[in-house]
Amino acid sequence: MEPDVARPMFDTDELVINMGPQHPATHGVLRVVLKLDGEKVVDADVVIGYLHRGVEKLSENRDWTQIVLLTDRLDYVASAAANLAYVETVEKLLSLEVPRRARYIRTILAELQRLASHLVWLGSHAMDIGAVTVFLYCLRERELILDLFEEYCGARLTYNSMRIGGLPQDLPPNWDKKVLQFCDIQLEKLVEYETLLTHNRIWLERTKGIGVISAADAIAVGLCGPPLRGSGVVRDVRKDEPYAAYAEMEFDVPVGTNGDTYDRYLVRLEEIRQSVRIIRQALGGLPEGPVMGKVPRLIKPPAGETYHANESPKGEIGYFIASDGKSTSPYRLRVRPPSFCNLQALPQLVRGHLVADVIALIGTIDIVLGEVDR
Amino acid sequence: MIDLLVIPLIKIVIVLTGVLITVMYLVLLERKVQAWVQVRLGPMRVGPHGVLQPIADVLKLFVKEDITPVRADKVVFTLAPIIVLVPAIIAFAVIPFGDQVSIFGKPVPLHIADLNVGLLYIVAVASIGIYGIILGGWSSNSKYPLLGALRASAQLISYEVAVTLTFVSVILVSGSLSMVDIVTAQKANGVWFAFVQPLALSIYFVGALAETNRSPFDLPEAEQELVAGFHTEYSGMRFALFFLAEYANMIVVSAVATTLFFGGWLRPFPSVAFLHFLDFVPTWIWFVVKTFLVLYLFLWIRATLPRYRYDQLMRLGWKVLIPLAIANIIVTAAVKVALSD
Amino acid sequence: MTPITPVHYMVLSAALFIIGVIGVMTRRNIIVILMSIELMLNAVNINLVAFSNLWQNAAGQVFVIFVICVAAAEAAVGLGIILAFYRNKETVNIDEMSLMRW
Amino acid sequence: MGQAIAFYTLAACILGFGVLVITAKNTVHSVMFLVVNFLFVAGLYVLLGAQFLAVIQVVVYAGGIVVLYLFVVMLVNLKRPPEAHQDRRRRGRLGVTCSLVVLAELVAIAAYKYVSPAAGLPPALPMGPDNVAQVGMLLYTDYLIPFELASMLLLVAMVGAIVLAKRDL
Repeated sequence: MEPDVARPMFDTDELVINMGPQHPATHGVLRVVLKLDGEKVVDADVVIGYLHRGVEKLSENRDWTQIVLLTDRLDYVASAAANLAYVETVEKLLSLEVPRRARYIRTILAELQRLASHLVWLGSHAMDIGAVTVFLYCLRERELILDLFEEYCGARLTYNSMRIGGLPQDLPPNWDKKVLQFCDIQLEKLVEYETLLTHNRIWLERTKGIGVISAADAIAVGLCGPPLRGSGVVRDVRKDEPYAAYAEMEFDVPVGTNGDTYDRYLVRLEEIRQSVRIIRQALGGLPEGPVMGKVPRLIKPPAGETYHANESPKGEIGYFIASDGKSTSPYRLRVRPPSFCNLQALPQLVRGHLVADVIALIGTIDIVLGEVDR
Repeated sequence: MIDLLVIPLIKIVIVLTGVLITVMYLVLLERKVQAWVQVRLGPMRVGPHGVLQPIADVLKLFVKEDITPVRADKVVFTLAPIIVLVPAIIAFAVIPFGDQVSIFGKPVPLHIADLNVGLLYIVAVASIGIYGIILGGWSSNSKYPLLGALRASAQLISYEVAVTLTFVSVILVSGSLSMVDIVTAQKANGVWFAFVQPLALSIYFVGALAETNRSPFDLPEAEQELVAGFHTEYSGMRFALFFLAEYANMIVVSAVATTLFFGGWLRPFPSVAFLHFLDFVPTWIWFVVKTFLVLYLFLWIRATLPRYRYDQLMRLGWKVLIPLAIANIIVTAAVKVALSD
Repeated sequence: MTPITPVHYMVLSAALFIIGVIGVMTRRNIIVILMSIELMLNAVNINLVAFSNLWQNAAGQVFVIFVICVAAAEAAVGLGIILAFYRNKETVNIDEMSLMRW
Repeated sequence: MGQAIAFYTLAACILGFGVLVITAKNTVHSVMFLVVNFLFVAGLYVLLGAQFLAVIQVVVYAGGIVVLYLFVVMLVNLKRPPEAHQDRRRRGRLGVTCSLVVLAELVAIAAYKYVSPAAGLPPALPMGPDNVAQVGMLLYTDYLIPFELASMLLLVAMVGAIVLAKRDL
C-alpha cells in the first residue's frame, strides 16, 4: 500500500479552537481562530467586528465639534490621544493657529494619556502571563492619572478634552504641582514593576524570542508605534512630523534590537520614562496666554481633504478627512487606527508558537477593540 | 475494641473536619494574602474583615445550579471530582500531626495510621488523583477542558518523578519509609532534614508547586489561556469538590514538607538544650504552625511570579529537577556509605 | 468457611488470566488488547505473590517487580507503536494492521 | 474468617472489573475499570502481606502505566468518537471456545488439588514485619543483575517509545 503523501502525517492531532470572542485574554471581543497541531499554532485567523459602532459613518452626520466625542470611544484607554489627532486634523483643514499654551497643555495631556495607556498595557500583559500583582500595581498608578484628568475635564475615561482650536478650559489651580508629584511617584513605582518583571527568569523565558518580527517584516505588515520600534525601526511621529509642542521638547525614541516581546516590553517601559521627561519639560516651560485660538462660530472648513497623524500610545493614529466646503459635517472621515494595523501582524507573530504564547502576543501588540472595530 | 475502632474513628472525624475547615479558611487566607500584596483589602463584607466569607462561598456553591453538559459522559463527569477529592483526603491518614499524647491516661498517637510504607503510600495516593483530572476533562466533551486535562496529567506525572526522587534521598538519611520514623530520625539526629537535604527540599518544593497546580505552574487551569482548564464545564457542588481537592492537596504537600524537612511536630532546634522551655507548646501546634508557614510560601509565590509556559515547565521538570534529584541521591548515598565506614 | 489457601489464589489467578485471554481473542481494538495483556500479567503476579507468601520467601515479590518493569516497558513501546500507527492509518483496529502479513 | 471475607470480596471485584475491562464499549471506561481492577489487586497484595508491592502496584501500574493508556486513548479519540470496529464474529467465537477450554482445564486442576490430600498446604502465614527491607535486600543482593537488566530494559523502552511517538527528532 502506498503511503498517503498528500495528507500530512500528523493531521490527526490538528485541532481548531476558537479563542474569543468571550475569552479572558483577548482584551475585549477579539476572536482568534487557532489551528493547532498539539499545542503548536499552525495558523491563526483573526475575526474582528464584534464592537463595530460605525464611528466613521456617524461622523458624516455630526457637526465638526461633536465628532470629538466620537473619537473618545475609539481607543477608550487613551481617548485624549484620539481627541488630539482629530482636532489637529480639523485645525489643519481650517489652517487654524493654536495658542502656544494650548499646545503645551495638549502635550502634557497626551503624555499623561500615554502613561495611562502604557500602564493598562503593562498590567494586562503581565496578567496574561500570570503576574497578577503587576496588574494591580499598574492600575494603582493609573488611578492617579485618572484623578488628574478628572480634575482637568471632569471625566475619567472618555475625556472629550480637546476643542478645535484649543482646549475647553485652562488648567485648574495647583494642577501642575500635582502632575509633578505624580511624575515622581510614577518613576519610583516603575522600579517596582521592573523588580517584579524585567530580570525575572520566568518573565524572560516567556517573552524573549517570542513573536520575533524583523524590521523589514514589521514595515511590510504595517506595524506602527512601540511594536515597530521594538523591531528597531526609528519611527516616531512626535519626532518625525512634530505636532503640538513636541518640536520644542527633548526626548529620546527608544528602539529594540531583536523585535521580540521582551524588546517591545522594554521599549514601552522606556517610553514611560520619556513621557515623564516630556511632561516635566512641558510643565517647566509652560507659557502664559489663552488656551483657545480664534475659531469661527460655525466651523465649516473649505472644500478639500487632508491626512494628519499623531503618535498615540498604541502607534500612529491618523485621520483622513474630506470636506465638501458646504456642510457642517465632514464629507468623509476615515480613521487609521493603530490597533487595527498592529493586529494585522498577529497571525504572522503567532505562527509556530504555542497557545500560551498567543496570549502573550495579543498582549504585546497592545490592541483596544474599540479602535480596531471602530 | 476501643483501640481498634473507636479511637481511629474519632481521629478520622477530627482530621476530616479539621481538613475541611482548614481548606475553607485557606481560601480566605489566600484571598487576603493576595489582596494585601496587591494593595487591596480582599473580602471585607461578610462578617468582620470577611471572616465569614468561606461560609458564604460554600453556601453559594451548594445552591448553584449543577450543570451537566448535554453530550458529556454523565457517570464519569460525576465521578471525576470525587476521584480527585478522595485521594487528597485519604493522604492525611499517614501524616503524623504530633507526638503521642495521653488522653485520660491512655496513650494516643496523633496519627491515624503509621504504615511502614507511609511515604510511598502518599505517592501512590497522589498518583490516583490524576485520573479525576483527566477524566473530568475528557468527560466534559469540550476542547478546552480536554486540553487542560492532557496538560495536567503530563505535568503531574513529570513532577511526580522529581518529587518521589527527593523522597528517596530523605529515606536514605532517615532509614525508614514510615512518616513517624522520619520525624523521630530528625529528633535523633538533632537536626531538621531541611539542613541535611537543602537541595531535596528545594526540588520538593518546586515539584509540590507543580503537583498542586499552583502558580507559577498553574497551567492546567491557566485562566488566561485555557479558560479554566479541566474544570471549565463544572459548576456548583461538583466544581466545589475540585476546588476543595486542590486546596486539600496543598495542605497535604505542605504537611509532607513539614514532616520530611522541617521536623514534623518537633520544636525548632530539637537538639539545643536551652530551648527546652519551648516544649510546653503541644507538639501538634508546632506541626500546624510549620505547615501554615509552608502554605504561606505557596500564596506568596502565587502573588509574585508570572506563569511558566507548558514546554518550559516540562523542560524544567525533566532536564533540571530530575537530574538534580538523581545527583542528590547519588551524593547522599555516597556520603552515607563514607560515614558508615 | 474453609481457610484461604494458595489454591484459592491460583483459581483467582487462572480466572483473571482467562479473562485476559478472552479479551485478546475477542476484542479488535488494539488498546483493549494491550489492556487484556496487562490483566494477564496481573494474574501472573497474583500467583507469584501468593506463592511468595506460602514459602515465606520474598523472591516471588522481587519477580513481581520485574514483571511490573516489563509491563511498563511493554506499555510504553506498545502505545508508541499504536500512536504511530494511528497517525498513519487513523484506526486502532487490529484487523487493519496487516501490512506485515504475507 | 475476616481474611476469607476480604479475599472473596477482593476476588469478586477483581474478576468483575476484569470482565468489565474487556466488555466495555467505550475504551475510556475500559481503562477506568482496569484502574479499579489494579487497585483491588493491590488490596490482595496487602492481604498477602506484600505492602511494598501493593504500593508499587498503585504507583507504577495505576498511577503510571494506565495513565499512559488513558493518554493514548484520548489522543486517538480526540477527533472522532470511538469507531464501532467491525467485530469478526468467527474469530471471536474461536477465542471464546479456546479460552473456555483452558479455563476448564485450569479449574479442573485446581479443583483436583483442592480435594486431594496433597492440597493440605500450610495456611498462609503473615510475612515478616519489614516487608520493604526484605524485598530490598533480595533485590540488591541475589537479584542485582536482573535488577540492572530491568533498568536497562526500561531505558531502552523509554528511548524506543520516544522514537516511535515523536514526529520529528
